[in-house]
Amino acid sequence: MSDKYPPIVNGKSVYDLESGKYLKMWQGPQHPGVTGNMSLELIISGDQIVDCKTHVGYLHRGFEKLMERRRYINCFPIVCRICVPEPDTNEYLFAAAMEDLMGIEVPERAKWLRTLNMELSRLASFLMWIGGQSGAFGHGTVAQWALAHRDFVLDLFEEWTGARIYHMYTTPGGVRGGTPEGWDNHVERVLQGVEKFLTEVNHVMFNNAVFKSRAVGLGIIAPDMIDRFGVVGPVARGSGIVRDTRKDNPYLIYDQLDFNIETETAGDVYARAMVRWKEMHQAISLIRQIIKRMPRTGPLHITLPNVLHLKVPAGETYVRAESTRGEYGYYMVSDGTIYPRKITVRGPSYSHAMALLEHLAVGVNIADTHGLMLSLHTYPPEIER
Amino acid sequence: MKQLDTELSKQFTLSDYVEQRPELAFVTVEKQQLVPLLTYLRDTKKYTHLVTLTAVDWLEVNQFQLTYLLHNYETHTDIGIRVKLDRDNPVMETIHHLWEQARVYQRELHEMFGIDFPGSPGVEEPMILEGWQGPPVMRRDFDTAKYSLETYDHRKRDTREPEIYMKEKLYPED
Amino acid sequence: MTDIDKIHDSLEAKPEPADTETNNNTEREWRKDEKTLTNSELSLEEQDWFCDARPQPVKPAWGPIEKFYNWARSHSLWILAFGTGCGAIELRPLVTARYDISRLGMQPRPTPRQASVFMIGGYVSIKTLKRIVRSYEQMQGPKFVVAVCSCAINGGMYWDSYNTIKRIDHYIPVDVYVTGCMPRPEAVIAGFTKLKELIMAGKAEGQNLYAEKFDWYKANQKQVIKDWNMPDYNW
Amino acid sequence: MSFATKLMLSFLSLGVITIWGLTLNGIVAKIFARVQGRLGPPFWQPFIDIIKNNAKRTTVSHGIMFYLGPVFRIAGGIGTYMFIPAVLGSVMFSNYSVSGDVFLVMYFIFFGQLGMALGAGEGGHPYSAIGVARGLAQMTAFEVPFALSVISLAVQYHTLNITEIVMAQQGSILNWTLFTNPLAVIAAMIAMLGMTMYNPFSVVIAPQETPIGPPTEYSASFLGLLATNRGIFNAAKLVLFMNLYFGGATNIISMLVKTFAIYMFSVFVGVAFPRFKTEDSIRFFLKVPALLGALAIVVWLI
Amino acid sequence: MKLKDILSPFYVWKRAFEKPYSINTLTELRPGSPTYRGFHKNDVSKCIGCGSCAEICQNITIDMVPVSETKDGDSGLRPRFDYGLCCWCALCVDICPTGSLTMSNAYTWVEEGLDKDVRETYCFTPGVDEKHWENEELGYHRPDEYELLHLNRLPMPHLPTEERITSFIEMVKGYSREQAVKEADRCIQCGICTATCPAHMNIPAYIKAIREDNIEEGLRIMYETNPLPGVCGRVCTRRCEDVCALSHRGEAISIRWLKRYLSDSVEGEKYNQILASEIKPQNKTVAIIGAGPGGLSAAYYLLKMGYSVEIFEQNKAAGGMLRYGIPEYRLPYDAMDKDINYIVSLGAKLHYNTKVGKDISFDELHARFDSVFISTGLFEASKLAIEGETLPGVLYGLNFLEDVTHGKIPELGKKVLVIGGGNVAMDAARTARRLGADVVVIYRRREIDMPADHEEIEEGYEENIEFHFQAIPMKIEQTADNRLEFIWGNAEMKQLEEGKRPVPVMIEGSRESIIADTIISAVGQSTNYHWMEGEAIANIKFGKWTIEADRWGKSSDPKVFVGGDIFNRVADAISAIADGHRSARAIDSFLQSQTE
Repeated sequence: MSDKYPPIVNGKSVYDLESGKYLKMWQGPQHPGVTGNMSLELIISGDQIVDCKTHVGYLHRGFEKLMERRRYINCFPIVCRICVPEPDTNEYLFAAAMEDLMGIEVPERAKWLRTLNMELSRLASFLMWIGGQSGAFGHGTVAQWALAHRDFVLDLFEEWTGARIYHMYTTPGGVRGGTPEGWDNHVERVLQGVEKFLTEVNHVMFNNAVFKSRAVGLGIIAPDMIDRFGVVGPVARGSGIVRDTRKDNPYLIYDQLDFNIETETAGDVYARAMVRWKEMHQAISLIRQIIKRMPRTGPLHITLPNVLHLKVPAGETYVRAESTRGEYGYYMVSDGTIYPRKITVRGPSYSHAMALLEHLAVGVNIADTHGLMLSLHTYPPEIER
Repeated sequence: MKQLDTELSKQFTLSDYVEQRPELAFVTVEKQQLVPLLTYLRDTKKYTHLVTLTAVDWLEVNQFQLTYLLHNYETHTDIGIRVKLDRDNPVMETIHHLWEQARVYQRELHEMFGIDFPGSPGVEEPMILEGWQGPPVMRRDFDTAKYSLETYDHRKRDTREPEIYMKEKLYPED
Repeated sequence: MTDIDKIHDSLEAKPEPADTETNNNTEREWRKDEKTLTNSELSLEEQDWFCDARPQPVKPAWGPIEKFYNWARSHSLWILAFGTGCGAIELRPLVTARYDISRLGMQPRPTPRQASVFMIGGYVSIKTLKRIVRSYEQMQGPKFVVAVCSCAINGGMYWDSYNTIKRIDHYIPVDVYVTGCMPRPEAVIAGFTKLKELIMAGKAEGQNLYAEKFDWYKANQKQVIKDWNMPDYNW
Repeated sequence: MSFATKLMLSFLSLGVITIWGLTLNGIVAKIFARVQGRLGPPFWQPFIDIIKNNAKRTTVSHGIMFYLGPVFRIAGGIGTYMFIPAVLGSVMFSNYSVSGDVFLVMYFIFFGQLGMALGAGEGGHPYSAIGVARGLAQMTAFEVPFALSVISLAVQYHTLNITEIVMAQQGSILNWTLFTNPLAVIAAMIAMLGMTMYNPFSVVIAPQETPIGPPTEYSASFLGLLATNRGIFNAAKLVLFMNLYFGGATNIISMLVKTFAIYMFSVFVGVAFPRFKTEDSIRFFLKVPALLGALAIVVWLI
Repeated sequence: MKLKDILSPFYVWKRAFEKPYSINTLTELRPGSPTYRGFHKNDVSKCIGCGSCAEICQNITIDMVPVSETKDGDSGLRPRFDYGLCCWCALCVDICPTGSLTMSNAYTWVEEGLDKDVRETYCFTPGVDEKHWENEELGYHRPDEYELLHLNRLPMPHLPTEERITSFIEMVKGYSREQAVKEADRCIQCGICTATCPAHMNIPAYIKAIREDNIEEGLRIMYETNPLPGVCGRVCTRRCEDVCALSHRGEAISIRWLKRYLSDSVEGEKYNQILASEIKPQNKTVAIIGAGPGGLSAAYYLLKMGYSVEIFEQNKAAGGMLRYGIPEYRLPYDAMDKDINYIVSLGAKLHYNTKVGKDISFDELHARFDSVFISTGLFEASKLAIEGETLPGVLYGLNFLEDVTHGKIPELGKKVLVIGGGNVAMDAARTARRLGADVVVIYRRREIDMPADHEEIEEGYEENIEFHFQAIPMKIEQTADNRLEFIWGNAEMKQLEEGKRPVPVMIEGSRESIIADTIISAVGQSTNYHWMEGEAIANIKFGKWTIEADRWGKSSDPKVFVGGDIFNRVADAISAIADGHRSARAIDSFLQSQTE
């Protein structure tokens, strides 16, 4: 078995394709199993992957460069494009970094609405993931349902913020309007649908002999790898690590909400899926709590100085939030002008899809590659930005 | 955090301590002392999580600033370690042996800023830009708008500033 | 007057840089990848590999037959499942239960050989453009391109990005555009409906246009894609 | 009956079965869609797809074997069907049933896939190669329980002629193999899941699990040919199963109903499960179904 | 492999008997939500083309293009959207100062691409190019609670009313640095004000300078077009603020107070140093008649061009109407002197107490100087033209104010009646109030028609001044106890001519009266040209009221230029300053052509 793997020299696998022992295979960027627009360069021996390299950059737009030449208010429409399926974390973090540097506090009601926004988008993002995860193992039925439910959540967003995908709701200084009338009932209806769906998923996916046979024991992340690879979020929690930014470094109003950190211990694809399934329930409960307790009146945003020539005091800061993939952070450096000096986006997909996936993929059957990839829940646009 | 800074100052040459928030501080360290400092923080001070590694281009003073952001999961505090590099010869020690994902960050920095990390696996390989032949793009002296306008086909804008337009139209002689 | 207009004006003043490539090479000697390969360095056989083989325009069949064929084509549009930009995120709702475009006889196909519609989802980076051109050339005619999102039309919000092209129709012929950021799935469906109409009317001859203006398209592609060295695809 | 008339009639029956097979595919797609919570394509969609594929203006070929692949494949499909009597007693649908045709048919089932393997190999795409490898491996695996089940039938009915097997099941519903030899039927039905390539045994043509399957490089009329074959082949297999295990059909209506019902079985399972990996499915076929098949033989031998 | 795990997945079949998720999008388009950010709409009747949408758009989506239909206070431009660039962030809607820009909930726009350049097709001017979503009611509008602009101006600290009615101390205190920066920060830099300002001051630029705390730069910018910023910063009629983009939904930027802040922030001694520029001496002389704002302005620019300038003023101090027509509580003399001193320091020779036609003849000036600039101003009060106007106790506002400036405070009595609705009337009324009288203002039209500054009227109310509107004076009679009875008739407003402002028409038979001690008439000003005698005027053509001149102030005699109130008849300082500047340039080009 051991001679199956090519020798590693200087951190690189050395293989001789001419020997006929190995076959090089590209997956992506237009492969339907790949999470979005990235590609994998796989060296396989038989059915087994002996070396894996991720290639990213297909979606690179140079956000960090573009933001250096845009005013702060003009960064706000562009940050949400950094992560397409879950834009709201970006919006919040950009606003939070700015507010931190400017030393301003947003109104209470805006905090609640921001939290609501993030939790709803968490739900949408997880629904998208569950579609991908089941699809990667060939269970199209669940994928179809999941995407439909995600769309119902997007409908809520549309009604609330005026857009399906890029909500651009969390503006620096607050939020962009309250919830429309009667919207709460729609939310409840959708949540009930999602809950029913989650029960169905439990029956159909988690208690499925075939799914179990593929997911259990696949891509095990041992607890000692967590810090070495910088693993965060549900991926880490699947390995029994009790960490959640929402609890550890509470932001917005998470310290006022009632929830627990969901974990599993096995560290395999199944455990990670289970963690996310639980977190979807958690998100639903949080949304209900927020809608019940959220203040209905009060200011929605504080008035910033004229946004056309808004200057942020010089300094640097880092703010973080828990996205569906784990810790998401913005590192912002300001030099006191109307343009940000540097904004670095720390996306969890970055370390997950590159270093971790390359490590985990070795030894995995090629048919399981995408199941493994999906279980890390990475979104390529946030890797290359 | 201040306490940590004091403690670290005994062993390392630190400067520019800034406490942004009670749980977040930034400090600058000498280039040679970075790896010992990071190792010390990781192994002794439980700053086990490398949050991010990024660079800021201070073109005016001809320096790159590398920021290593570490997180402590027990105290939930972050410390940002800044290192200043000479912009003309940006070379830095690699830390991929401390954290695996660092090699990806370093690879990106090499590509985007032209900062070299000798010994980091695959650091020379292009990561995001394929076949890019210009200067490293994230450097501030690279003007992306200019490049874009020169390289790609843009629709010619036909816009007027109200002030100038009104002058031309209403009082051209004044 | 904004900075951008100034740049624009300065560009207008000086003549069109005819040989950008040589300019760049002499001016900026930053990094030359040892793998970098320009098309001119390839042998004819290799150029064939890299899909530089010249496509030929194909005449439509005899009238009524072509009409029948067009009817079938328009009712069986297979989309290449290649999410090229953020617009791809609306492709998933489209092909799943909520919008279910399988009702229109559309379905995503995993391989360009079998697909007939290429949906460009917005902005296209240079790296992706290479794959797009390749995938487009791998598709079998008649093939259609639907470009959604404003980025595909005129660069969108990435108009000043160094890494995205600003208009897709310079590189491959586009039959239908749908604007929006994102366009809602319904708008995309409207785009497909429009495409169907065009096909039925026999107007969606992008494939032949590409073959006829092949040199122009290739020149445009080569102008922005500096490195033609595809990762070792060798089939 | 002259040879020419017979030939004509059998081609007519081939035409009917092709249309039926494709319609079945369309209906199944519709059923799939309903379970997935959507409306699904019209049931005539497979026909349009075939027309569309043949209407393609260009097609890429990688050599003579690549070209012959789909031809072999459809030859396998037609061959399979041609030796199965679709409707007992019907002149038109009796086809060329001869003695020992069970084995002939089993050979033909294999034949198409082998031809495909050659063609796809010529295509040179690693995805096809992997898909073919998976397909052949899985096929070999499901052939085991199926072959065991057929042998059990041979033992049971003392014949290798399908017509005779069908004849033996006439009279009462209780004469069906389903009731007389349930073990063999279970083994065969599980094998059928693999044969129809629905979940959980669809990894061969799975787009997500790396390869898109053998047809990766096939396009245009090649693909049209393959799609046509999918209609013929599926229907032929269903007819075979109907004949072997469900008492055959004495008129065309019962043939349609029975094949549809048998097909529904794999749909019923397919929509509920993800896919097995190849080695999992091989392991699966060689375990319970193979055991059941062997048991069926043993039971009848005793 | 547990049996449960094999059976449980068949749960999926439940869904087959439930309603599908699919919506029928294929036949009808589902409308976007009521607040959907769809395609743009622009209410062109509200749009002023300020370009803030183009300014905030990071995508260069919005081009400002000219349109044919325009209105007052409108740049004549309209935003044109390029849907090949837009990202539907709706920042343009949020910032729109007039609220004209909104979004519909339409979202489908499909174009064929093979036969045309769609980049042009996807450009459209909402409100001008007809689109099917034009009348769409729903769609994104800026939420009420959400505002990017600062619509309310920073309140200007005033002297409390009690204090101000007893003293002539300047009542407006002026902005502090923080306040000024904050107020300047509200500006969106559209520049519509620049066009409206008679002097075309570069208002956005100096507001920007204030925002960036670059006072000296701001002062330089102001002096480019206005050499009396300290004066204008106090008493300008500020037409700029009327058209300010922010005034459409909120309050205009306090442009006047910001100007005042700028000039107040620099000490007079530093002017020379800050505004120092290279002056190329010219060997030509210019005479200026009248040291009012027009004359001073012309003098300043001529001096900067290097000419030697002599000003002839009939009063004993410079400033003209600024000094003698505007009471001290609005324009303190030292603020005015600061501006004037700087001009004098540049080398202007001022001849005080020198009335042309009496002390020196116009002929002499004409002969002695290379060019003459006349800006004598409207120094005569118009007559009421009613019975009893000549009774003692009936004063003219202009003379009254002048007397107060000279310190000759007339005996007003307890009750004062002011007739007229202009600034002079208000000044007279408030001055009288400060002198201790009860004041009633009588005006022919309605309050909204009053030409006086709105603020002045409001402050008048604060100072307990009574107003009577729609009152047409009939006659003044002397009462038995030596007081004056003013008799007027009520009027109603009638629209006599379409497009003009309504005219007051007396209601038949109405007659009311009021008894006062003093009546101040302030119904207008005029001038005369009796002082212009001699041969030199042979070439000058006189109109009914004015000397005929082109827009540069150049009369039919190439040497003679006119400016100020006598020329533009607008009777405000900024117009006179603008005239002075314009004529200075005309004089310059005339003299240059002479040299060649």
